[in-house]
Amino acid sequence: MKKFVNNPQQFVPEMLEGLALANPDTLKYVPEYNLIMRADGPDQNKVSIVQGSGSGHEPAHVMIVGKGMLDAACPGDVFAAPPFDYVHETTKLMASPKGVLLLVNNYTGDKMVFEMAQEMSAAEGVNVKTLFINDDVSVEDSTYTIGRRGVAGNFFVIKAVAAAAERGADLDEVIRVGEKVNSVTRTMGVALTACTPPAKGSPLFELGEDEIELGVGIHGEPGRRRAKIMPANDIVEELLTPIVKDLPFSDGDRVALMVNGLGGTPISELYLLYGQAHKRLAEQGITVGRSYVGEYCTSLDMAGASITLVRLDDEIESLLNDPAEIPIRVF
Amino acid sequence: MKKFVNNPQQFVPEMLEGLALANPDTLKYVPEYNLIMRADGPDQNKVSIVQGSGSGHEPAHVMIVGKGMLDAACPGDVFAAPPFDYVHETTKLMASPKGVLLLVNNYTGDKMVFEMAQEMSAAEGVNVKTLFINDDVSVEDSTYTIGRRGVAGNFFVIKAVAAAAERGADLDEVIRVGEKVNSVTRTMGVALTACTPPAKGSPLFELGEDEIELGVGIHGEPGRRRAKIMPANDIVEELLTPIVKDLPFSDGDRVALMVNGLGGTPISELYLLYGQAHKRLAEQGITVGRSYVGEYCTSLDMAGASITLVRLDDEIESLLNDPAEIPIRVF
Amino acid sequence: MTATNLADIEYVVRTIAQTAVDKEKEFGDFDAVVGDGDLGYSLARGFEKVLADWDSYKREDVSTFLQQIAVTITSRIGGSSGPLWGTAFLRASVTAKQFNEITGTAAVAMLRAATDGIKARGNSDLGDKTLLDALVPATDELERMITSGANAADCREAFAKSTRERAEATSELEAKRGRASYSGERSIGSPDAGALAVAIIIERIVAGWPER
Amino acid sequence: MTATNLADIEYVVRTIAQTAVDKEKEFGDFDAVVGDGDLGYSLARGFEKVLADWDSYKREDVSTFLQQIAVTITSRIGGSSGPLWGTAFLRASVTAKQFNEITGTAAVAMLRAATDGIKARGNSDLGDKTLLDALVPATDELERMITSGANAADCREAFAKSTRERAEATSELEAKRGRASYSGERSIGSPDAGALAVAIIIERIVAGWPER
Ligand SMILES: Nc1ncnc2c1ncn2[C@@H]1O[C@H](COP(=O)(O)OP(=O)(O)O)[C@@H](O)[C@H]1O
Ligand SMILES: Nc1ncnc2c1ncn2[C@@H]1O[C@H](COP(=O)(O)OP(=O)(O)O)[C@@H](O)[C@H]1O
Ligand SMILES: [Mg+2]
Ligand SMILES: [Mg+2]
Ligand SMILES: [Mg+2]
Ligand SMILES: [Mg+2]
Repeated sequence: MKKFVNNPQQFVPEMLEGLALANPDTLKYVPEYNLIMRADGPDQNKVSIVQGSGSGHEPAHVMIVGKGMLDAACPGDVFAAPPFDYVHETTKLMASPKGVLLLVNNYTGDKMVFEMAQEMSAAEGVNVKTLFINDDVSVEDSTYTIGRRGVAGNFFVIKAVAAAAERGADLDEVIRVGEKVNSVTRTMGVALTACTPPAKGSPLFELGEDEIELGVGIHGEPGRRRAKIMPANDIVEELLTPIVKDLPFSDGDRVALMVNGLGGTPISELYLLYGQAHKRLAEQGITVGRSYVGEYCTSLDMAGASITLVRLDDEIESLLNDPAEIPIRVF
Repeated sequence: MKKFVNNPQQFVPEMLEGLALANPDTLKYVPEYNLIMRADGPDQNKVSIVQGSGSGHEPAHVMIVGKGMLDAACPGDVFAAPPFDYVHETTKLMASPKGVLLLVNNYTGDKMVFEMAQEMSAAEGVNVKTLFINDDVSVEDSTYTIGRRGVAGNFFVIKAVAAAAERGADLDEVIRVGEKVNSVTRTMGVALTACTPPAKGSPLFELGEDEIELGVGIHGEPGRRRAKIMPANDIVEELLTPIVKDLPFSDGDRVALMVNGLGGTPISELYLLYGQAHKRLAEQGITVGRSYVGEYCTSLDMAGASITLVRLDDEIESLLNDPAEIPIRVF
Repeated sequence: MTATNLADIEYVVRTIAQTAVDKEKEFGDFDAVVGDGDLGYSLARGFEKVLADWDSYKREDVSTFLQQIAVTITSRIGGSSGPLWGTAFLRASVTAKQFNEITGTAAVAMLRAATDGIKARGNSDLGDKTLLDALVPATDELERMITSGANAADCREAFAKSTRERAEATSELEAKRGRASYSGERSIGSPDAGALAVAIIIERIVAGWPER
Repeated sequence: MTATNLADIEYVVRTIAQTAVDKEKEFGDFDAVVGDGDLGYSLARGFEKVLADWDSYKREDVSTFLQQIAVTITSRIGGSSGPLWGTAFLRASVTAKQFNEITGTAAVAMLRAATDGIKARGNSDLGDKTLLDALVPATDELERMITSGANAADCREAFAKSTRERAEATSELEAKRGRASYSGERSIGSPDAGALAVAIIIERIVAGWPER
């Protein structure tokens, strides 16, 4: 394994320490609970928005804490839901009179731990609710499974609920907004290579020299099927078709289109994918109203990408358009 | 090779088309010359700032065109300086009464072509000058070579001259600012893996399973020396020491610190490097006034990073602090 | 309840913890086959803490002891394993209260409480390709042996053997819970990581029992 | 100046162009050893355009013909090769004006003009490990052969052989120009990509000469 890492067990804490050092005015790092929170938080006049998840998806979610986005992020170790204590303490710390919303991607471990923390904190008098995000169309939703995963589409839910909270909405209204955005958001991803968790030191799965994994998850979980490498335009088709069919998106829809890099793919390739997706949607009468190209929710160093569509209406578009200040500074 | 690519010869044009489709209100793409320019440009009331270079360094430079940054970017194919025509036509198109500044990283090919285009356009009556950027400390500057390379530190020169131009400075003043920033900017990089140009289809050089390349260039050129993979903190030391010695930076200096990803390294690792660099500088009495962590100037899909230091003074800091609007939208 | 009982429980917990720490890499590799590879890391970090805090745990009785272990596990283990293993230890602790002595029958009751807790917490059941598919039938086997009057050593051996067999047999199942579940049909053909981990732990407990 | 002269020049240019297109991958690989791997791509894209525009070039005389090639090359080839090769063709074109017929002596003069142009444009000289280190001594050799009265075929063979030898011999040099120069001492041991490319092109020209 060749990575910038000292002791793999200190990988997440050292990253978080760097993040806090780079953003001394805006972020606070609480090492005991891996917690990254706004330096001026919690704001007593708004609902606190907290996202929990495993690490390894950066910039999600520790790097999108800031005014107009998350009030705190509560990460576990790489690909592992945070332990109960971390979530519980974070929830109590972020408690504001208007309440706390815990945003969680829909995975077994995360679901259990956040539900436990929510119950426990609520019993202790905190006004706290959880919202599960499940935008991944590559997983068949069925009563036999825990259901769809939350992947890169969670950014849209975060942005919208954060904007609503910033505008002063109460907890129930914030949840209504979040559920609404989640219900019109669909994502599918593809891996060109496997990722290597620092503590494991070797790739999480094997992909042949000419193989790709369609429908891959953001933890290196296998996807729908393996395929041979194909031209970029065909890959766009493989991702876009199930997404469009699923909601379904249709002629006349106005959408946000995100092409998200999984960590090892350069942004040049992401824009190439974006161009084709944009044109294919236009051919189906679907207009891109807002575009997002870059890394939002990654899977360590995995080469690959995901495409997300969100069906816009005036309310959602206006919320997405609100200002936000986060550490991913460009200039 | 597993990449998101259709025809490798169309890689750059397809990326640029995607970029323009994603930013219809702000960017214009002129396919004949690979040109990306501000949709509302050229602004007749300011010096036009144009950066040329090979492609493969995205977001540099096509994705940093926008108000407060570049007026246009003039990219060649992957790792190749743009042909003369592209630069010549771009220069003419960007001509404003206040003049055009061509920013160029100091490489043989780029230097020749931009000097030719500058001469030719000047002969045709355009008020145009060139400024060469050479921040890479890993190359020994000597009369026997073309001298140091321009690498990720060019972002600081771009930002400063763009801010000066936006404030109304004339061409000579803009150049004074650019030369000043270039003179206090130092960078050094390290590669963990080689990059794969789409048209080549295989890695540009071979690095063993446990080898890294210290002082690597942004075109996969070899660096100062090969070394065995080492802990992240030791790598920071290998990069920081020659940088600090070179200017030199010293006790009491206030600096901008950039940790730039080379394309294949996740931002989590960049923040880990940042934390260590920040602390090591603090130990030497060097204060980080501004921090930059992410991808600024990449080398396709190369895993690796570079560290840049800029010695700040009030003028530079104020210019770096000016607003800028570029396509790298986060939210 | 006797001090000897507590010593046995301490031996069991200590062996679980030590195995989780020793086998971090192996458990992680099991989980990487169709899951996300963090099982070894998560268990090791939690049980490392159990070992570090070992001397500070109160030892009034088996229940109190186990309850503190449950707290450490729940608060320190990430991923699915934290809530699942934490709940298992908590339920075992509660059940231990009903017994003056930790007999074979008590052990069976505690194991049942633990697996019922995992089912409740994980919204899961037999056939979902989890550690339940090893631990539940192995507990049945242990109970059968005890009821049949077999000697303690034979009961333990049978328990370990059954856990191992049932863990291996999860190969045939399709994962319905945890990160492995996204592999769908492709999870068939390799055993569940959690089940294998439990089998290895129980084998160690049984193997070391005579010299505990 | 005779039409036959132009036909010969057309043959030479066409062979250069075709070789650059055919050998794209090989030239790129040469450049990847210590450079940045774009040489093949750059030359192929430019000379592809030369072939595409082939019929549209004016053919008044050798100089006019070469001048148009120079324009295509300069405007279409990226990297260092565009300015260098464009300048070379331009200088050869200007020199061609001095001759009524493209004799061996004229060819030598044009080659000298081309390499002088490259030196001026590239701020480079012999010993910098560039195509100059193959082309300049090979031109000297060609001139020597012509002066010594050797027949045309022998002159050509000697020219090709010398280019190849000198190209290979650049292995011993340390690169001082182009992207390869950043490799410093490590560029020693492998030949210069541009020099090798020139050798291969000239070998092709010479080999095909009898059937041109
Ligand atoms: N809902 C569940 N119920 C019971 N056991 C489960 C459940 N989910 C996962 N497991 C067990 O946990 C193991 C994985 O644990 P771990 O790697 O910590 O969780 P995650 O799947 O969240 O990465 C699986 O191999 C399985 O035995
Ligand atoms: N300054 C120069 N003078 C003469 N020849 C040069 C010079 N720089 C590069 N070359 C030649 O060009 C070749 C590389 O061309 P190319 O790959 O297009 O340029 P770059 O080095 O900019 O990538 C080298 O192998 C060398 O023969
Ligand atoms: Mg996990
Ligand atoms: Mg080049
Ligand atoms: Mg797991
Ligand atoms: Mg080159």
